[in-house]
Amino acid sequence: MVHAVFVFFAVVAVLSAILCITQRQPVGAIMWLIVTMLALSGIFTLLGGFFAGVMQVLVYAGAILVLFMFFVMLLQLRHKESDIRGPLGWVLAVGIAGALVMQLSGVGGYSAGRVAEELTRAPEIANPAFVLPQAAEVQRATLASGAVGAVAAPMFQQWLVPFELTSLLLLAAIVGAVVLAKRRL
Amino acid sequence: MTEFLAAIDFSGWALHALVVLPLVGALLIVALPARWARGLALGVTLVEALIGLGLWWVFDPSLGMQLRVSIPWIPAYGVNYAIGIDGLSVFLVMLSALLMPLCVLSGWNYIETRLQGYYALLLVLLAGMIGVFIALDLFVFYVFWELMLIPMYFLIGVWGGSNRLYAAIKFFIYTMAGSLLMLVAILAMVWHRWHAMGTISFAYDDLLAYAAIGALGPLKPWLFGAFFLAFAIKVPVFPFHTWLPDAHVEAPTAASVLLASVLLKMGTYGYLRFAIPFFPAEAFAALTQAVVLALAVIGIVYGALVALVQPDVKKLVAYSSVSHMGFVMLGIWAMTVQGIQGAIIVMLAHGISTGGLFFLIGMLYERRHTRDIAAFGGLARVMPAFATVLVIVSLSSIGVPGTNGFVGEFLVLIGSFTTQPLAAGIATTGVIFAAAYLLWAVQRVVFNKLDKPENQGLKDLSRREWAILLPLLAGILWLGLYPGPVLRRTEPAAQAIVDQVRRVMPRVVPPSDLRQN
Amino acid sequence: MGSFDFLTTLDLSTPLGLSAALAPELFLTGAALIVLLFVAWRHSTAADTRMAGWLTAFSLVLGLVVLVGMGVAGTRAEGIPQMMSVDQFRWAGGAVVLIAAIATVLLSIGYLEREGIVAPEYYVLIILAVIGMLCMVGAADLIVLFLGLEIMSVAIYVLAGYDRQSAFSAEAALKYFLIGAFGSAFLLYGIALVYGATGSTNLQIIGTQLAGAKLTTMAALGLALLLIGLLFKIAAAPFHMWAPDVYEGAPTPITTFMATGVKVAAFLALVRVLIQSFPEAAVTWSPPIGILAAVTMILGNLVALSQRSLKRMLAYSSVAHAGYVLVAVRPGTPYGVAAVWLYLGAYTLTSIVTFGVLQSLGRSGERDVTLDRIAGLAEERPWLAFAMTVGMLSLLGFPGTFGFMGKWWILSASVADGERMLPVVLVLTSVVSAGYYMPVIMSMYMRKSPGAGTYADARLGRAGATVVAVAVIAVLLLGFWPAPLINYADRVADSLHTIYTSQGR
Amino acid sequence: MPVFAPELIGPSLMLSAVLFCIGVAGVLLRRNAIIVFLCIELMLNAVNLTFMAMGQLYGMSGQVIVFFVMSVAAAEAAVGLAIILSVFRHRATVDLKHVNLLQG
Amino acid sequence: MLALSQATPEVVAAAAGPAHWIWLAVALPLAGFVVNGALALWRPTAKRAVSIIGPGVLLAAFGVVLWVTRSVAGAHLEEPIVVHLWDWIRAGELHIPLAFQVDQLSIVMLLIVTGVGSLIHLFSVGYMREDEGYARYFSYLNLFVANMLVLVLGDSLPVLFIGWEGVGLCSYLLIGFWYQDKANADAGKKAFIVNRIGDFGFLVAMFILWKALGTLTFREIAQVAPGAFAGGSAVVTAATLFLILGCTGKSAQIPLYTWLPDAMAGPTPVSALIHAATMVTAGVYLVARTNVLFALAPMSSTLLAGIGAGTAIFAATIGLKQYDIKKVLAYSTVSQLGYMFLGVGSGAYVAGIFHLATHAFFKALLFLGAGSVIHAMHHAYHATHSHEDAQDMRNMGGLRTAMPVTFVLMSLATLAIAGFPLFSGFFSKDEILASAFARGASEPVYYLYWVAGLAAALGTAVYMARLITMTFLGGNRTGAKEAGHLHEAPWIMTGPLVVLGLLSVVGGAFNLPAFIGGHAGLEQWLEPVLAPAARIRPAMMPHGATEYLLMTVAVLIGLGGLWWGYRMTSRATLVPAAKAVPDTGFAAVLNRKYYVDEIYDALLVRPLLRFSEQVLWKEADQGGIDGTVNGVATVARALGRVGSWLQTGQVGLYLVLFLAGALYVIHAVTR
Repeated sequence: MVHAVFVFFAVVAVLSAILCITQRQPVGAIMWLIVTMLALSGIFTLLGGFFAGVMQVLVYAGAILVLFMFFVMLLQLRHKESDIRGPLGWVLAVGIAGALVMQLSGVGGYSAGRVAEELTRAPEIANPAFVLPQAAEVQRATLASGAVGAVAAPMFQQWLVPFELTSLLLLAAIVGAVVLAKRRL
Repeated sequence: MTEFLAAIDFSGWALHALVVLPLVGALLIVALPARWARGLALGVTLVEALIGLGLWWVFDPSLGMQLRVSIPWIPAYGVNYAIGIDGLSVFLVMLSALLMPLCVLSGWNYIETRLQGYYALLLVLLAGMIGVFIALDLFVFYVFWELMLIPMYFLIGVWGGSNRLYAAIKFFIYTMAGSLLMLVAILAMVWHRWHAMGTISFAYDDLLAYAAIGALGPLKPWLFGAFFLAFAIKVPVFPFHTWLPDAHVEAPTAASVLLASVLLKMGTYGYLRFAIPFFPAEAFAALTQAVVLALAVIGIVYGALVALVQPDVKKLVAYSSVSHMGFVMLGIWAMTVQGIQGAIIVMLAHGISTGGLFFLIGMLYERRHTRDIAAFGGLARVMPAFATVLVIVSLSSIGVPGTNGFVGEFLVLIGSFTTQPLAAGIATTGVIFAAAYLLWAVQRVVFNKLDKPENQGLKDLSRREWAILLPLLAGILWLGLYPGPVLRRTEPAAQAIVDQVRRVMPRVVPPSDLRQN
Repeated sequence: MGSFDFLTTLDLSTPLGLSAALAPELFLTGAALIVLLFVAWRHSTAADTRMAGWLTAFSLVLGLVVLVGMGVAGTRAEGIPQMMSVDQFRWAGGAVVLIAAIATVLLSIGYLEREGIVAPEYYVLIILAVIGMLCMVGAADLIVLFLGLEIMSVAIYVLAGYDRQSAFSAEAALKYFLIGAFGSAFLLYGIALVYGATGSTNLQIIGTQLAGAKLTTMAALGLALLLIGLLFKIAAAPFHMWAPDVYEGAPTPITTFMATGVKVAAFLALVRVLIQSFPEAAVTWSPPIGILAAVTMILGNLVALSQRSLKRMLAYSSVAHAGYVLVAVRPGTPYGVAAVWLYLGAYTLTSIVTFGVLQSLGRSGERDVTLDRIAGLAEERPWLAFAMTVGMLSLLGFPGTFGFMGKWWILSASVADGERMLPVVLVLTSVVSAGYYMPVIMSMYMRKSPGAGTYADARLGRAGATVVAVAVIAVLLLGFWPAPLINYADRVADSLHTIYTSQGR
Repeated sequence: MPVFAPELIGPSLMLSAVLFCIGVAGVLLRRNAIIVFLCIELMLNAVNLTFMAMGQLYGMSGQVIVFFVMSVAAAEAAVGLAIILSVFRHRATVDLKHVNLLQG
Repeated sequence: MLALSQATPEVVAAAAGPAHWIWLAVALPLAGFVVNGALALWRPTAKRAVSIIGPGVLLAAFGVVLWVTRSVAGAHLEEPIVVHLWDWIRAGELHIPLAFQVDQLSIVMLLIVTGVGSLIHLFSVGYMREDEGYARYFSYLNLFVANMLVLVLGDSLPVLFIGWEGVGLCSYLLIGFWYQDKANADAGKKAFIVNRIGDFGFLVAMFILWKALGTLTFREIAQVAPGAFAGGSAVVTAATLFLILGCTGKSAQIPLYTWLPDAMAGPTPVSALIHAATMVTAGVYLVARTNVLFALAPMSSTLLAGIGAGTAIFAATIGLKQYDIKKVLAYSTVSQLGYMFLGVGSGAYVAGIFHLATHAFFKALLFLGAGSVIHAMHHAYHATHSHEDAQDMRNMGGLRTAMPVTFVLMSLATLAIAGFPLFSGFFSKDEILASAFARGASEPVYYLYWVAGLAAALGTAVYMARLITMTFLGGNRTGAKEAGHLHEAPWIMTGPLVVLGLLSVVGGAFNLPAFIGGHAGLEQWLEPVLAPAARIRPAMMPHGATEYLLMTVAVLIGLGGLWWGYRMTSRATLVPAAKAVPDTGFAAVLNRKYYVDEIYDALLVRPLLRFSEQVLWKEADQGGIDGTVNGVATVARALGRVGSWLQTGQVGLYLVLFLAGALYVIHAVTR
């Protein structure tokens, strides 16, 4: 069941991503990316990240991509000609991306067991449940403090500094965007 | 004299003063009004010359390296401001110091723009030159070595001739290319030693000792190659010489003089001080020695032949320098006491004679604003004194006995003939070509008919010009007729090098008792 | 110190300890907010902008004082530091970043006025960028590093496009942004994979996890992607292509900032990651870094040779210098780290000089300042020409300048590690570099100016002139007497190696 | 009901890599700056998937990091679109082919 | 500063007293050079002072030499007296003091140099008085004498070489004395450069000797060489061959003789002093000095004799067809020098030196006489503002009436050179021919040399008779107006001529052969110096009837030649140079000196210049080497441009490169 769902979402994600990058119209591309986001959000959920899945829909699909959409419309980008590159572009894009996939494909061979094995460097004692005690933690924390609470606790304790940094990042982004976008300085 | 010098503790501060004084002088020149620049420069260089002269009395050939001082500079990395002189360097230091007032005088009226810069740079150059000769720490050596490039670059580039920009940058980049490789080699030695011995030191003695124990192993040929290249460009050894004619032609008189008289010597000095003592086995490996000797001999003949057909008198002298420096290389690589002594004398003699030629050409240029040989002719009629001096200096450059040129070339050739008869034999033909190119040039400048109207009103030497030339003439005759005191002071150093090479490479330096009698 | 131990040995698990450890960043955040408030209040006249600039400079100086104070006190952390390191490396790196930032701000004051850019938010962004850089330099955690990099990048993207009158500036921003975001994605992916391979993003824990074994597939991929992300910021070839365009298009003070601050932060972050997390993997990362170093030096120097615009030439030269520093990164030894820091310091000071002088010579971005346009500068503006000369010689690595000392230590580190080819490539490409540095001097001193008064209006403003003068003096002084700095550099390097030196190669 | 599906780690990582590379391909394929940026967002998302997948084994950190990445994406989006806008103001196009004032 | 060599016998001690003042003989002319030189630069009009100082210092030097000679003559030195002045060069085992050696050979040379030199200086006072370079002239001449004295006094090869080069230098300066005429300057330069070729040989010879023997002083060479070298060994042969090269340069022998005829461009007294009496004989002197080496290298000796014989006949034939009076004498000098080399090559060193001395007398006389003639001719043409050639014999004729003293003296010299019995040349030339003939017994090639020598003697007699005939006999061809202006020279010029004439006639008395009642004074005098060679390869002399026969043949040939020359010339229809038709056929070849100059020029000089300019400079230096240097820069720049061209400003391309780098890094790290 889980596998079937995963495969479904994965296929949707990949197909919609491919359609996104090959769609001539910017609006279409954004729409296809939203589909990808949704599929990913499903996979996040499958992987135990309920809150992350929701945020994925809210932030990415709901905010960021809508911003893109808005922007495309603002600029009224209606290409007479396609912005997709010619044959050489295709060859390069497919070739390079393909080569990159080949290089990265090593990650596909990982399982919990292999991770545990590589962490301990002792195959015989590498029981994932023993080596990776945190794995069950996600479930337990989610059950104990809810999907949001489970994320909130580490975020404001262990990850406080990065969290505060995000605020600075957003401040920088706001200031920057305002400066660049406002009509008069 | 000796008592007086001892009374003022001359040997304690002489070397420091030689480096610091010009730098201070340069700062003063920049800081004070431009109209004082000439006078200040002359004053400083005269004092400098006096100090340089004083070395004659305090230098004791039996002591080896002396007047040593070592002041920590970058202690963490074993860099000390270590200086000292020995038989190899003392006369080069003196030559630098003594030539300098003459150089200042040479541009007395001719240099009209940016006086402060000109004289300040000359003084900085002086400090750099002396620094190179007295440095006993490879870091210090390298710093001085490179430091000289800048003043020379400016002297050529700002006060030079029409094609000065090209010449200046060519000089700069070419020289720098060699020296940077040397820098890598220095570092490789230092850090190799660090791996083996755990301490970092750039001191000459330490590195010499380390090189001598043979720990550098397979690295040595590369290190030697780097040193060789750096010095070969500076000398310049054929075929690394093409920067020289350009630089000489474009440089103002003083820079030409210093370039020929002092800067070129740094290359050969480098061989004697660093490359050969560090890597005797590599320097005198059969193939290396053969190649170097071949290059030296080619340089001698080639330089002379090309000089023969130069239309530009400065270029002619530049190529003659290639030829002369070939003699120095020959003398060094023959590895006999006579050869090395000869090499040192050729260095000094070339410094005086070629310097003199450049001064004379400069005087002509000031009058006529051309260096084209064809533009002159018959000058002896209007400038008899000039002609006389030109002939004398040319003769010394040709190596007529009784002048400085002969003593050096004779020693080089006789020394190299004992070990390298073929090379020495071919090199000896250089004496024919030297006569050919210089006398032909002299003839076309001062003899023949005085047929160019613009030459007819030329003034003969002024008192200032006599002041420049007289010391040189004295030097020419003194070294030519009575070189004994100089040879006596350099002999232990030359002997030490030969002995050192003999220990490592007995093949190269056969013991003298093998001779038939 | 005694009773003040709690201030010098910090327990990062306590709020006080954490706050103390983050003191410089917190201080600067406060400063950023104050400046922001000031800007919100007064932002319509040139005087307001100037005021904001001075305020920023003042806060940055104070920040520097805090940082240096912590450095002098030798502040350390108890145990393995979380999120932020507390070591000499951070203070030393932060100091360089802050010096670059202060110089940038002081140079900007005159520049913004001249170009008529009235938008004091500029300074807020600079402070934020500095905070980002400090986070990169001090990060003990890859996420902090990433966020720091992003803060810095976002601010710099905007600053690069800050001159809204200029299409070049906008284009620079766009190029920088697109490629930068692309590079960030690689960096992030690398972090993800390293996290996947080790279960942590803490640099030292990663290091512990990876110690003693060959890199696993995932860790290796993670390292590779991390390298790509950081090498991009460093502008190492072939990830450098954006740099010349962006450097050229950005307002000149921002170019200065990119060449100095950004590069320093990225390099130090790279060094920290490599040394703390991947010390044993040096066998893996050294060769590609060496090769990229060589390619960078060759490419940067050769292409710089064919540039007409000084600004673009300096941009390529900046690429080349990244190559030099990579040579010192390659060995991964304390000497190498010391050399990296020293050289970055030298390059920063020198760049302040060169870009500062460049800034004084041109208009609207200085794109049109060519060799011909500085002919005869020395006659009319001797001090400007002198400063530029010192800068060029220092970039060239000429003895008597700090640049020489830097290059000397890079070569030392490389040679000491038994490297042969890289030092040779370094010096040979340095020779090539003389082919474009020396003509600058040549043009200023050896050519005639097109007419009297050509350079009468070249000005830096008092603040800028002071900065350049101080930098020139520093370059010369440290060139002759680098001993104290070198001793300190050793301490800096040791602080990074403290944990792993026993296991080092 | 939260699912613990460690067997999905490999496929998830692979999917993540594939999506990342599709993003790369998109970046290479498109000239429209907005779409290029869109593809970069896709790459960030792909990375998020890796964090999520590994977070399964290592605890909540993975999810926390995903939030940071989202905020980074948001910040970049804000600034990036503003930059594209300012280019558009100058050039009236966002086609990267025409963004080549700076070259050489 | 002065120190006598130690360990000399007591007899020497007495002689050494004056001998150690011999440096004065060098110093005096040197001082003269300095003073005259200074005057030339700053007071060129002070001719009276120059007239006193110039010849004065030389006469003083002559006095010193006489004084030394007197003291040495009584001492019968077996060893030379060495006057050590100072250490000159000292490096390792090489030790060359600047030292003079006084012995019998150097005394002979000293006497000739200072004696003849003094006469020529006196003559010059008259000859050069009107020249504006008067002071300069005397300073050069003084310098020459000083150098020549160093040459003959030097106790080692390097010290000799100082003088050797010094005289070459003075020769250069004096040939080009009237430098305003390019031809003169060219001639001077040519002399110096050709001499340098010889010097190359000299230098190499020194190197070989130093390498083989470890010494360069003559005394030690004489002591060491017989032990160090086997007779005819390769090393000593090589050394002597290179010495021969040096000698051919300095003494104008084949193949390096070409400079000497050109050297006639200098003032005539210079030709007399340098290019006849002294400098050009330095080669002969050198061979005599190093006699032990040549004795050890019979092959070299034979070659040397061959060169001498060949040059003698070769130059004599050229002399037959020259019209310039000085050119005739120049070729005559070359020819006579050939004789000397034939002599020393045959091992008859005494004969060589003897001929050197007699030649110095009569050739100096001939030159000075010619100078006197030219002086007169010049005045005549000057007076009429004519631009005819004052040296062309076709413009002379019948001068015996105008210049009787000169005529008589030159006729005497002609008899001497032609070997007229009992004149000086007769004895010296005869001795050379005799020794060559005698050598033929053991080495048959010497017979050939002897024949060549005889032929040269014939030639000599012919061209000398021709010279006298064309110049002094017959009718005058100078020109109607000019003839009245021809006068005998003043006493200051004729005076020295008279002295030389006397010496030319009686010079033979110094070495009268025993068979006519002489006691071979020179031979005994030089015996200690030549002993080393005599022990190894003694000179050979015919005896008894053979000797008389040879003498008779020589005399007949000489007399026949004179007669033939006179007949041939006086019969010829002589016309002034301006109207003369050019020679044709072999005469033209002779007139053009066998085209040797042209051949050298075409085969050596011009190819070398062309090669240097076109190949070495333009092609190799500028094109090849500098081209490479600049090429590296160009390539770097071009590569830079390629890189710059890659930087298209297209983000797409940047990304592609980015990814290429990324692929590489991933590959390298995960490998």
